[in-house]
Amino acid sequence: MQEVMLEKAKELLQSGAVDRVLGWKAGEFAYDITPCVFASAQELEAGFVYNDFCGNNLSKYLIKESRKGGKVLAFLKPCDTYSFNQLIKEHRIVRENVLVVGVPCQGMTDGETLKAKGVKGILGIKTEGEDFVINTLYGDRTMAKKDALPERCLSCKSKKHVVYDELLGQEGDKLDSGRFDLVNKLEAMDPEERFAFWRGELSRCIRCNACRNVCPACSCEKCVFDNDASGVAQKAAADSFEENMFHIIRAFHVAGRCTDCGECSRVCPQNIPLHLLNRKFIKDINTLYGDYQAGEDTVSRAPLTNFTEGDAEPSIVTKGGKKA
Amino acid sequence: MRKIAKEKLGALLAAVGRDKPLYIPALDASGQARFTRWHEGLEMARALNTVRSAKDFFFPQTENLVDFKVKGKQIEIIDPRSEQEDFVLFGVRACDARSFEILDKVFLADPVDTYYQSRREHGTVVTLACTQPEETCFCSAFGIDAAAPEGDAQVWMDEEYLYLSARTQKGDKFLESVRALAEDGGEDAVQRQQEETRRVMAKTPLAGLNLEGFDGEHLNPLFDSEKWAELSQACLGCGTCTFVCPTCQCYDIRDFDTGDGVRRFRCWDSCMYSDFTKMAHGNPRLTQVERFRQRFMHKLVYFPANNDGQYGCVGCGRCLSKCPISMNIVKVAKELSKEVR
Amino acid sequence: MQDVKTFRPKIVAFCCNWCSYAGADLAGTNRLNYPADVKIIRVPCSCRVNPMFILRAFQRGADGVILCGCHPGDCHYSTGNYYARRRMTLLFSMLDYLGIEKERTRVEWVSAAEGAKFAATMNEFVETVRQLGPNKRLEDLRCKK
Amino acid sequence: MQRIGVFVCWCGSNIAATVDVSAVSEALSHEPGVVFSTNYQYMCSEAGQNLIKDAVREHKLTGVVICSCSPRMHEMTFRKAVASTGLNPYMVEIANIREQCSWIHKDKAAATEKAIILGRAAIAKVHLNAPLTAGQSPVTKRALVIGGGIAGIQTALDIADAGFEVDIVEKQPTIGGKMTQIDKTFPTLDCAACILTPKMVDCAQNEKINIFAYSEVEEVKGFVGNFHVKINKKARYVDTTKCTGCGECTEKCPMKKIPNEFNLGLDNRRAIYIPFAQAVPKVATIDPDHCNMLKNGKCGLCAKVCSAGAIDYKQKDETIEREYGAIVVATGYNPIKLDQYDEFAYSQSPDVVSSLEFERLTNAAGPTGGTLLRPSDGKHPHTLVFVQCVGSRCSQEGKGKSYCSKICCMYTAKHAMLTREKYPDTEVYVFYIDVRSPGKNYDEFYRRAVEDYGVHYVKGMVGKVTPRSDGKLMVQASDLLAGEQMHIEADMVVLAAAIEPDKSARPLATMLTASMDTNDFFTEAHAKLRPVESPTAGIFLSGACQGPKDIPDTVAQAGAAASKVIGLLCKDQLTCNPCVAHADQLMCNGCSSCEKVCPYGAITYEDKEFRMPDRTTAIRRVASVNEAVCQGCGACTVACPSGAMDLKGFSNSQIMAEVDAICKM
Repeated sequence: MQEVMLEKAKELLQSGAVDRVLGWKAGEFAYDITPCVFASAQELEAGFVYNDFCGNNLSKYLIKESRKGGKVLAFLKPCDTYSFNQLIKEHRIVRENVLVVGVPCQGMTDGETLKAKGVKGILGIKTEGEDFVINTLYGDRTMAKKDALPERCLSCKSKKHVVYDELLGQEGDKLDSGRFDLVNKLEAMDPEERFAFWRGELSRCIRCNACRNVCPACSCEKCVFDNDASGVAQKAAADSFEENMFHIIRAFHVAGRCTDCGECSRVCPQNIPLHLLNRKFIKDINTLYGDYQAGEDTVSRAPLTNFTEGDAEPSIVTKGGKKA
Repeated sequence: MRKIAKEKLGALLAAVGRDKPLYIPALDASGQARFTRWHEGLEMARALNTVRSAKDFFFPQTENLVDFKVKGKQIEIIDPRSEQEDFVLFGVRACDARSFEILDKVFLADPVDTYYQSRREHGTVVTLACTQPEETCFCSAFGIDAAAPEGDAQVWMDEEYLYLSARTQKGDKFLESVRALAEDGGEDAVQRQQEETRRVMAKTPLAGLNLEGFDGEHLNPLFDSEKWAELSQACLGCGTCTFVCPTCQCYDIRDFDTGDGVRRFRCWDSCMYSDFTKMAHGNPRLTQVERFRQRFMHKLVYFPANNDGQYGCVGCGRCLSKCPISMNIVKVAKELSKEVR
Repeated sequence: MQDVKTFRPKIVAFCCNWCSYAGADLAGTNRLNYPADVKIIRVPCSCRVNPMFILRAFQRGADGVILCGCHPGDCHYSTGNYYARRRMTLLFSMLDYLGIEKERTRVEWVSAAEGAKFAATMNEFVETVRQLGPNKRLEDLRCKK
Repeated sequence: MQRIGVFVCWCGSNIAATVDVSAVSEALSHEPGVVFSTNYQYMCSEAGQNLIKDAVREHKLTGVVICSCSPRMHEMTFRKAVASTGLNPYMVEIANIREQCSWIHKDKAAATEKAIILGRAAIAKVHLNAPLTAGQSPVTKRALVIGGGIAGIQTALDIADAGFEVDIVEKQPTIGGKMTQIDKTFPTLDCAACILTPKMVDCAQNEKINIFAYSEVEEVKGFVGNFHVKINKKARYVDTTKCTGCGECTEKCPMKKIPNEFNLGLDNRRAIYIPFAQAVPKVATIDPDHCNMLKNGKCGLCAKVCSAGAIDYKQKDETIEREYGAIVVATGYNPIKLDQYDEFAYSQSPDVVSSLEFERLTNAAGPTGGTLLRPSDGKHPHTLVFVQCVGSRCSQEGKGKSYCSKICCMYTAKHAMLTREKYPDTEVYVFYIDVRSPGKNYDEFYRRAVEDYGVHYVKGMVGKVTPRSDGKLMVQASDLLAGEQMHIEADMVVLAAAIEPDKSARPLATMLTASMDTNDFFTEAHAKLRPVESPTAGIFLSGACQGPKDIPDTVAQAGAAASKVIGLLCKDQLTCNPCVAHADQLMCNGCSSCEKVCPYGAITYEDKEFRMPDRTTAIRRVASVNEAVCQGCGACTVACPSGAMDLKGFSNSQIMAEVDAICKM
């Protein structure tokens, strides 16, 4: 696929159809890939890469890239296209300045995920069939690709692109991969257990803002938490309350807008499963207000800017009824 | 040199942790290591390093500086500090141990930061030599020997024994507190382990990282390099690199309205943040390129220029593993070295 | 830990100007008792209440927060309470998901004619929160006396 | 720092009996910013107000907190008092220590403590108050009425009668609407044309009224008092200033087989036509879909016969731009399509007709000249079956309407009665779920149909209508009261089709940013108290576009809408509510969330150039609030994730300051 994409990018650059290419650039190791805007064939030749480690969602970069003038080619994975659409809906990306080329994705892993599986001192990674052969300082190791996937990819909602101008490779399908299983599990706990669980998770937060800054839905010109005039600005979680506050409000602000790309959890240096907060909102919205997938289209009304006269009352929560 | 049988590790920790706070690397719920207050039964993590560095214990992320209590139209000023108690940090790696030297140069230089100073004075750092470095390790680029960590006391561990050696008076006191468990000897085993570690270390991909030319002499060409724009292009402006960094020492002082007064506290700041060093007139570094440049220029140029060539980095590799977009000091150094060689 | 019997919870009640605030006034006019623990904040509409205000109240020491607005369909601004209803439903569900006592938050629709309902709701809510005891799960220790 | 004065009212003993007012004024005097604090028997009395005014002047107060009764009671009083000293009236906050404190608590200590806290909250808020000034916007003294049926006609006449200019936009070639097609009107049975056509003529002759027939609204911009509307006047290919309506052209036109809409396709018209004799304006229109000259350039007969030389094949659509102060929606209704009702054989037999078709079949100006004849063979029908609630009160999704169409019971009674009166030899059956006849003289009317005219009313539904080869319609039905099946050999079946809003209503609502319900009826600002106003300021509702209505209700509502419009147009300036939303454009993302929840369409977006923090300039899409339209609900402030949208007078920081003050004790 990398070769096909590279050819496509060079061809479009050469023909003048696009001025820049948004893609991924190889790093020092096999896995440390950086989003990159390439301006020439030479740059592409030197560093363009597309492999199992291109997890970064590129859509958010298009907020700025699409306003720079000229046309940018953006390679988007299925889940990136949801974010892209959502940003189009919110008038954040100038659509006509972007040429979207959909690229297939079989799930993306990263160095952290491999290390969590006990791999140490990674020197090189090769793909052999459905396996990774990992060369390390301490010998070779083989790992099935599917075992190397992070949770967000194991519970992928769709391998289908919701928007593209051109598509490379086979189009995939929407999936039913049980992405609410972990939410269900948490819901089934006692409130005390849940409290202990989330307190444990959120207490690790170092307020680095990686989750917020990577999030395509968190695209505010200025975040309320950075704005001293907002009265709720906080630079560090100086009290456990602020950990809760930040993550509750962040999840609330992206509720109905979060496409569930899972970037928040990927980038969290403390491995807090932040996407489970967003998924809770998605699940609640689906059960209470009807199935809604943010980013699936560019026109539908988001659940929190919509209502029906017969909506559930907030007491549905207080009365403790498990929602169907 | 003293040695303690490995099965007595629990007893060793208990001997220290019984009467003063002892912090050891332990796995958190997500399976990553962090320095955790020891309690009976807490197991020491075998991970190479903690996610958060050991600097937390001397320079915590948030620290209360002063309280103002408001009663009607009266204001009372309260120093919130209580007596600092002695504590022990056990299992600090060579890189983090070196980071204290760097932090000391900032906080203990005149005017002395008394909050930091008090913690430094009361903290005993017991280091643990590395045996299995990661590909992200590049402490050797800064002259750090992962096999011979600094600190008040040093510990090497193999399958049978822990080997201990004191480097300072605090280290002596630490060894004294575990005297009953220890016996003499172990120099040979330590030496064997060190050789092996150094051998592996030499094979790590970043072992040859060359920082030649990163100094005050080359400040201008480095500062003016056109590479910064490209390097910072994908930077999200988050604070991950700075917050996991053992040497980042910038902080902000903020006021929190408690309802009946104000709590003035400091908290880590990040040069990657858009409001970093924002003053009444505005922000001196308005773009992410400038802020990004600041971080690396500080570590690789300004700091050594002001501190006898000592870099503001210890090569722990945390930012390499944690940066959401995998941009880091190694990539920056490699790219920019072209400007000075 | 405070005794359940002597514990006096702090309750913040956000009331929309057109229905519930008037309902609260009517409760007063009819001299209908409810505990002094309840303090009302007047907002133009239930849709003005930002989830941040609710968290803020807990941070600052509230033990329970209640939002009162016009009955669905009767909003002075025609649709405000419909949005408030969705927002609060989701917020409360999230608080519950985080293990924070769901009984500490409540939404009640109180019309300008329902002084009795206002008083009864407040009595009931104060009692519920009193039984729960002080808010510990969403407090900010810096704001404690 | 504000200089705040605190004024604690005793309200005689209403407050003072339960709240220690001196303790309250004493405690509040120590609050930051408070420079004066006192208590007095009746703050609202003249002496009390003077006390406040004097204190404002003497202590140079910048903020005033009054601890008294509910702000719903005396907020205006105190604001006016303060304003008279030159201080901005919005620098006043009230702590409600009567209705929400002294009157509900018995324990004086607890009530006093609470009063102090409420006072502190008000002080905390006033610290953040800013002077607010109500904006003014001018009013264009002309109204637009969209829809020229009886609703639009009545509204226009009433507005014109008050001396204001009013334009009617009607998409058909003539005004008059549905009422022109109706034969008689219930419950008095006067002829529809007799009461409607004079009003149509009045419209045409009234110099304040301007009729844009055969026209549609294309674009609406602006806001209350200042709407800017584009109207597309479709080409008639006839110069209306020359056409005399003589009808010569319509006689000569060779295209004879075009279904006549006015008679619902029960007969034909020509390609050039005048809908009916009393049409207003009475001018011919060429139907471009059927005119040979327009389609193929061959014919031109009408131009040849027109002695006035009015025919203009080159005529083009024309866009008219006009300014209005108010807009009235009167887009009316249509009967639903009956294609989905195969069980009644509507599409199989021409003798199964809708009620509106039946109106035409009994109308003297209709295709049969008013003689009731079966469409299939032109014979006189003997047995008629009327079926009610066809598509109304229907729970089946996608098929009918969940609501009651309201008018069918009465017109069916009328049809049944008129049939029996004119043709006593007929048998007339009416099948119904319930007969709904509330309204003056309505039930009497229905009972006359049953009792005096011998109409067979059967409670029950018709299950199936089967056309038989001999032309009879076999009606299979159940009589619920008798509990038996019925089989009727009918000659005609008349279906009372549900009514629905005109299809043009939905796009129009979008243009007007007026809200609609799920059935596409326009929603009123308040179901009980503001039934003829849309929530969008300056948009008014007349007739069935708001919900099913009969003629008397429509005319009543039309008049009510007119009176609201007159009330608006009488003003030279509109004073806005100063407590409105405001967007901090530097922080605005332009994401449109706020716009989506605004019930008034007060938020618009513009692309504006900004100097960005990184020294670049960028064109950004940002929200701006039209203060003349915003009503200050605050829905947008919560929809806005960046906090760019805030509400004056109830700002985020003000509300949080109140929260803090209340919680800190």
